[in-house]
Amino acid sequence: MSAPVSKEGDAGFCWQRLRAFTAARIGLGSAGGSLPTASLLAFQLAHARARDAVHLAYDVDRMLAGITQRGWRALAVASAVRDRAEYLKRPDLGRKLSAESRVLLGDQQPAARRYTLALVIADGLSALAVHHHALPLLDRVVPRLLEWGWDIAPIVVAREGRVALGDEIAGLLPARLVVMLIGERPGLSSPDSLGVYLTYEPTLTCNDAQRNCISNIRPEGLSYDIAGHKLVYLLEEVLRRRLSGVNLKDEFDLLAAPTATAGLVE
Amino acid sequence: MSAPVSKEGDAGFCWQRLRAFTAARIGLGSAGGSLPTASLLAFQLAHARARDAVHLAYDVDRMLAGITQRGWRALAVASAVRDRAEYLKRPDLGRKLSAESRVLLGDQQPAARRYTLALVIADGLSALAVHHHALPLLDRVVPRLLEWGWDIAPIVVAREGRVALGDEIAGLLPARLVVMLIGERPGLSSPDSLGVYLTYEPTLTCNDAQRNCISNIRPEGLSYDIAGHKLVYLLEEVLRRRLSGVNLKDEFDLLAAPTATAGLVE
Amino acid sequence: MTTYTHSIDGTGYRFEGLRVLLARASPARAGDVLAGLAADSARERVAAQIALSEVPLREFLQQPLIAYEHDEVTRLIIDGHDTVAFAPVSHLTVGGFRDWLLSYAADATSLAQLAPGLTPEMVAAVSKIMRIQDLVIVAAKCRVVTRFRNTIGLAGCLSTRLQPNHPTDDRKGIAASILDGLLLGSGDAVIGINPATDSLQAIIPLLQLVDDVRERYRIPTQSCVLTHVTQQIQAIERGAPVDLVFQSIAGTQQANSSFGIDLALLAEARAAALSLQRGTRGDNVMYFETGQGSALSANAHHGVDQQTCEARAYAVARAYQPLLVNSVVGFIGPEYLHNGKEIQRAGLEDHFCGKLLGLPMGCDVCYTNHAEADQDDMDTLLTLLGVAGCTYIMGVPGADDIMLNYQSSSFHDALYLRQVLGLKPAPEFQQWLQHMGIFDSAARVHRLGLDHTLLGLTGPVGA
Amino acid sequence: MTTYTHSIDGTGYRFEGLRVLLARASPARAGDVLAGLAADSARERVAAQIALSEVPLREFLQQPLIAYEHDEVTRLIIDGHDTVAFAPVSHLTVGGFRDWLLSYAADATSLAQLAPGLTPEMVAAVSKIMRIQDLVIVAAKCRVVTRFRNTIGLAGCLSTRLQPNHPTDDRKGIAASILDGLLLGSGDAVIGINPATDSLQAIIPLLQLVDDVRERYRIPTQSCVLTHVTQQIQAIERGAPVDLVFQSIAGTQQANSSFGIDLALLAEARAAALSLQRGTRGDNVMYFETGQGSALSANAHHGVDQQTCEARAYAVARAYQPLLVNSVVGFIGPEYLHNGKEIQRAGLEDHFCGKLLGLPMGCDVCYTNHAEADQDDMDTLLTLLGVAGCTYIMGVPGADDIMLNYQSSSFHDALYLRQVLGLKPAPEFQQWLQHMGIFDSAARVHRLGLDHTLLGLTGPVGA
Ligand code: B12
Ligand code: B12
Repeated sequence: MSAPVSKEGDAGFCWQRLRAFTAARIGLGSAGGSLPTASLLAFQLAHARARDAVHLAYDVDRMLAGITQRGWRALAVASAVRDRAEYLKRPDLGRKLSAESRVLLGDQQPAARRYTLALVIADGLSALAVHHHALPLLDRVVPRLLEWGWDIAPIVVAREGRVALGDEIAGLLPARLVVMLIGERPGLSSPDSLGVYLTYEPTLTCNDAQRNCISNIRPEGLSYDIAGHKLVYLLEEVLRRRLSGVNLKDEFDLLAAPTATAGLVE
Repeated sequence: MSAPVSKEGDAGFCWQRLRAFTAARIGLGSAGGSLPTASLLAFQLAHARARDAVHLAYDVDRMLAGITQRGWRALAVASAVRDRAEYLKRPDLGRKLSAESRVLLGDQQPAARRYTLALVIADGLSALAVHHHALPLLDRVVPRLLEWGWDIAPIVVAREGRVALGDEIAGLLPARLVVMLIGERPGLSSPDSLGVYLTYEPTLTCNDAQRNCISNIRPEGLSYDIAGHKLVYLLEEVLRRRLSGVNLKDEFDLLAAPTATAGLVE
Repeated sequence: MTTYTHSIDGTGYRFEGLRVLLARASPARAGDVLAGLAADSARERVAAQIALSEVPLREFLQQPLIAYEHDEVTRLIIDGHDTVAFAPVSHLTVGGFRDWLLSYAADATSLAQLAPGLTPEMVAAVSKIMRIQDLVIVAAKCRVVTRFRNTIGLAGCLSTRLQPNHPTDDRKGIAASILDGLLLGSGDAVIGINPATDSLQAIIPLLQLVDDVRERYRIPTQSCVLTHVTQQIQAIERGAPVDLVFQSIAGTQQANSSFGIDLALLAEARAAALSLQRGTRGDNVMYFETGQGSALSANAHHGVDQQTCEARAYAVARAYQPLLVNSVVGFIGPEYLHNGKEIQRAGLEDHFCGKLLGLPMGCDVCYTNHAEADQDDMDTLLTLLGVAGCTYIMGVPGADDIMLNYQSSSFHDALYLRQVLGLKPAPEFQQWLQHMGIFDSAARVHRLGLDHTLLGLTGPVGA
Repeated sequence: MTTYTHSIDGTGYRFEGLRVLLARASPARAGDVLAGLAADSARERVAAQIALSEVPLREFLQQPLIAYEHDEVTRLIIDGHDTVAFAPVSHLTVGGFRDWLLSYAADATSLAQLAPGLTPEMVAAVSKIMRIQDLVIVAAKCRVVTRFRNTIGLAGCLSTRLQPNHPTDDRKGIAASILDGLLLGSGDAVIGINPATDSLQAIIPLLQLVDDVRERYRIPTQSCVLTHVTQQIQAIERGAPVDLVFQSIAGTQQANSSFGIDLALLAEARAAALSLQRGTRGDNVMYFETGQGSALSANAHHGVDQQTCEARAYAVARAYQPLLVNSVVGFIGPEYLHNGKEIQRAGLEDHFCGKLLGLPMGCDVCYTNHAEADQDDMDTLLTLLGVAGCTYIMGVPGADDIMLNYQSSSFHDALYLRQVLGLKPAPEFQQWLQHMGIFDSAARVHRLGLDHTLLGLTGPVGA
């Protein structure tokens, strides 16, 4: 009886070479038309790992320490969600601040002053993502903005947050623009992918059409450098055109990125 | 467009007449080859009801009152199960007495004396079944046995019990023979069906091959009269042949039942 | 005892012996948790599956799960193993065996030749590293054909057991249910009654009833009264018309003994049934039922997981060349299979294991009211089994068994499955149905007129 | 507002208006619980289902769930309703409609004629009183055929969207995944890339890449880059090779507006795509995706249950004669569909509703890692959909979308389904696969030699 599984060699083609270009599960071979045992079990293991990533707790203290270490101010808040199980079931609560957090933020500064930018780092669906990538990304963005004289609010570290939680936070700080750094749902091959969402003039009735998004930020995805450039570019565009969302087309050219220097509004 | 459902009339046959003989869901008609809407929804409702029957709590006090009213002695015990959810998951615990119940039963009488018969009434999977049928059945059995001078232990009312719980109870009382009256799992059309299990010389290592069973006791199933006769017959046979279970064939003839009077052993 | 190990992200997992390895590699289910055998985490389960995938099939012959000396089922498995049939896969590991089963080389012919070379432990092991689609696609390739008065298990066929139970074994009530089933095309696998009572006086009239109906309408099928096997032997001795002999069986000697049976008794029963020579197309005279959890329920599982125990029951079954075998998968209750998902997976595992071992495997697609399951779950399992080429399912009026107190598949369910998958009953029975004007050639039901001859069925009985 | 009532065992249940009645009659799911719309108990649900079964279909035309004045989707539904097509069922209640759908009279022809007469609310309503098997058997009778460069939806066919996503839209990485998919027979519905980034500069090269591959190997299929519709319109303006225009759509005006779209924009997009005249077999140029929960997620559900909102999205879709529509059923997450069971039921409901409304309905058989689901659940849904005659499924390398972070169906999954159900790709594509030596005539994959021409696909790109 011949070997039942057609492996890489069988197709006579070097999948190994192609794997350099993608983490996708290509060239798995087949047993009949089905997935061979080795690939199947590798998949099951990845699933067990990804499930764990969803439930990993947000290390808020470490995040706060990381921020203050950089000489930036930080604040910790929480959404109205009690625990991870509730987070998964109640996105509505993940979009609202807890009562204490609302008080805390309201007390921050006289309502007259308005920051240009609020930065929020929320665990979202992958604490791992923000543990790994939030600060490296901000390192490419914040110093530049500060250099340019942007008025940035203390960075808010938000536990059990959803994207729209940023709207309430920005309203209370208050700030004209909010950038939410949030853990995207963990994939089988990407437990730690970071997403960034921008909203201009956020209010409680905002919808997603009014936001822009930069996604898949992690070393194996969009690099810190490109993501940082993109974010700075978008921030400038937003302030310049006084809008965010579908009507703001991202004209950022990947190749031209490092040299892009659009005019500063504030 | 013609009526899509073939109902009773369509088959030109009087299912109504046949339904007098069975509660089975016969003659439902069909829509194409499928169940018509009315039958489908009736089924769904029955399912909702049957689920409730499983979770109905055992009214131990009423049961005890019913027994003592008849001038018989009664005892209440519980299995090692905490609640209904655990009952469904842990049949092993439903076969063991709780620590307190074990003490209670152990204290009942000097170990030297041995009853001929222990009667146990357990909720099993349908408290409704024992609420409705346990005492009416015993009314057909106990007076007769007492008349014949049987030495019957106080009747044990057992909460969250499985069939094999009777073995431990009989061992503690102690008794030579145990009869377990227990709620069978509720069916869609029979939420209150009572089962009776007999075991001769029960021990903790008994298995089901050593028991006999009378099943489906309820007015729409096996009547109290016939079930009672059958039980008395079996009890006599068991004592006469000194065994229960597969090797004791039930030669009880349904028609001859009311007149059967086999010799009394004790 | 061999220790199997695998580590994941620095955590090492150890499994002492094949019994533990198999149990930890089992997809999650209530009964294994109850028995304290299940993996503690998804990672431990995957570690066990990976370790298991590397075990050579041969090892299952060398390390019986339950001692040869103490268990006659183990002896049956080991002594009856066909090494010649086994040869083509004897060099494979469990993982390699899965790949082979899925390969195009594994077809109806090669799988049938392989069957006697497989042990229940091997098929249980490979099932544990298979997904639902694997269980379906491999089972669909198997063909097992058996015969008594008709031909069961041909490609493109789905048979049904007509199950007309009644809580007092009332003959009129049972006849009414049989009529309903026949008019909806059910009953080619067997017309099989579970009697509520255990006495010979009650079951002989039932055997007579079905036999009369069958003779009168010349229905090409067989009958059975599913009482304890010892009763059926007695019924045969008294000259009752017994077609098939039924018995519930389990995968360990001790569990079988709690059912009041052993292998010798089954052999005796088969000999008795054969002696009547009632089959016209073949002599498959036995009918067995099984179900995950029965061994554990009798505390007779010896630390073996419930799915492996179940597969061992199939080794018992195949020793007696049955016409029909089925797993009553959701019948016992949630302590063994908690919800629809567990019932579905178990049903497909059982069907797969039975088919691989060469059995005419059907399934009682069912649940009880104390389980977390509903009709949607049953429709799902039913459809999956249809695609997997299941030999037969049950046919119960309106899916509601008013005596056994559980929900099985209905006559309508079988019509559904036949319609969506283009399946037909056993050819002899399909012909009869067409002849009687009940089905058209596409296995669709006709509406019958007032004067249909079958409507007389309950006449003499019901009058 | 009409009050609907039903009582059970002495308890009366009241439902204020169709919106509440539909919501309470819905099979249990997380999103309706989240929205506070679900029935409190199984009995209440059955009461609502019984009451709903008695509602005349006509009532859905008279009582829009969301006000005509405030919602353009409602206007589309009411204004576009075809009363002539509706006539054959206009006298029926929801329950009677279910019976009719199951009857032999409802076949491919009569169902196709009926489609323009049905509103999403009618089909959502009837789906709520249908079991899984009903959803399967009725959908299996529907035939919806569409064309662009090949023919999608013929009987006996199952197509796949090849989905070669990459987290940085790397052209080499994407080409590698396309090659893998083609070698496993995937891609006849569309080769459709979700770009990670939103910029025109990123997506035009992707459009170019797929077009090159398609032209070079003369693959009879179409391509799509699933960015926001406004970007695709711009790409068309800049002369990029756009075959299909994609957009996510929802069932209320407000939800669509949270997606940054309205009906006029979709019409504009369609006109732009048609202007290119790239289709060779037909001019179905749109591709839509939907999914239960999207309206609620945008807080734009107006108290309508998620499954009914979803069906309303299909009314949007059918106004633009799409080549492809699919529900990304398990994509959003457990807050809307908690586990495998909920995902399965929702997938079948969506497929059923879409097909009844006359759409070329596919399904993204999928789940996320925060849901209580696994590959077994997907195999189950996949198989059920195959039996239900699903138009197409996704093809993702190894089922793992490394950009969208979820598990969808794999190239292998499609091969499984084709093998067990005897299904083939679109005929033009099947012919191409055979011509290229990738498939044999039974849609089985061949092993390819070193010299296979397709292996050059990544050559210039990957070099
Ligand atoms: C569930 C069930 C089973 C399960 C039991 C496993 C389990 N853990 O539950 C399985 C599938 C293994 C089974 C097997 C058999 N059963 Co059974 N079973 C039932 C059923 C449907 C429900 C029982 C119930 O609700 N019990 C109540 C709960 C609370 O009790 P429990 O402690 O959880 O469960 C125990 C009892 O159910 C007992 N039990 C189950 N069946 C039988 C049969 C006999 C004869 C005895 C003594 C005990 C017994 O075993 C369980 C574990 O200890 C009844 C039908 C009914 N309407 O009651 C038939 C029923 C009791 N069984 C019956 C029969 C005939 C059998 C078999 C002998 C069939 C055969 N030919 O092999 C076998 C072997 C039984 C044995 N000796 O072990 C008959 C008994 C007829 C009679 N009057 O004697 C019944 C009435 C159904 C029928 N008419 O066919 N059974
Ligand atoms: C889930 C999801 C959705 C869901 C959102 C519903 C929900 N409740 O989650 C649905 C299916 C509705 C959706 C729709 C769309 N999405 Co989307 N979506 C995602 C996904 C897979 C995961 C997001 C996540 O994990 N968020 C983290 C959690 C914690 O946040 P949350 O608060 O629970 O969820 C919010 C965000 O996910 C947000 N959101 C989701 N998608 C998008 C897209 C844009 C442009 C914006 C601003 C916000 C947004 O909506 C949710 C509710 O507020 C990402 C891919 C990824 N790897 O992240 C793509 C992604 C974010 N979506 C994308 C796109 C393009 C869209 C669409 C515009 C597609 C279309 N052509 O219509 C639409 C419309 C979006 C909108 N304006 O509302 C792109 C964005 C590309 C970019 N860089 O701008 C991504 C990166 C995927 C992709 N490459 O195609 N999406």
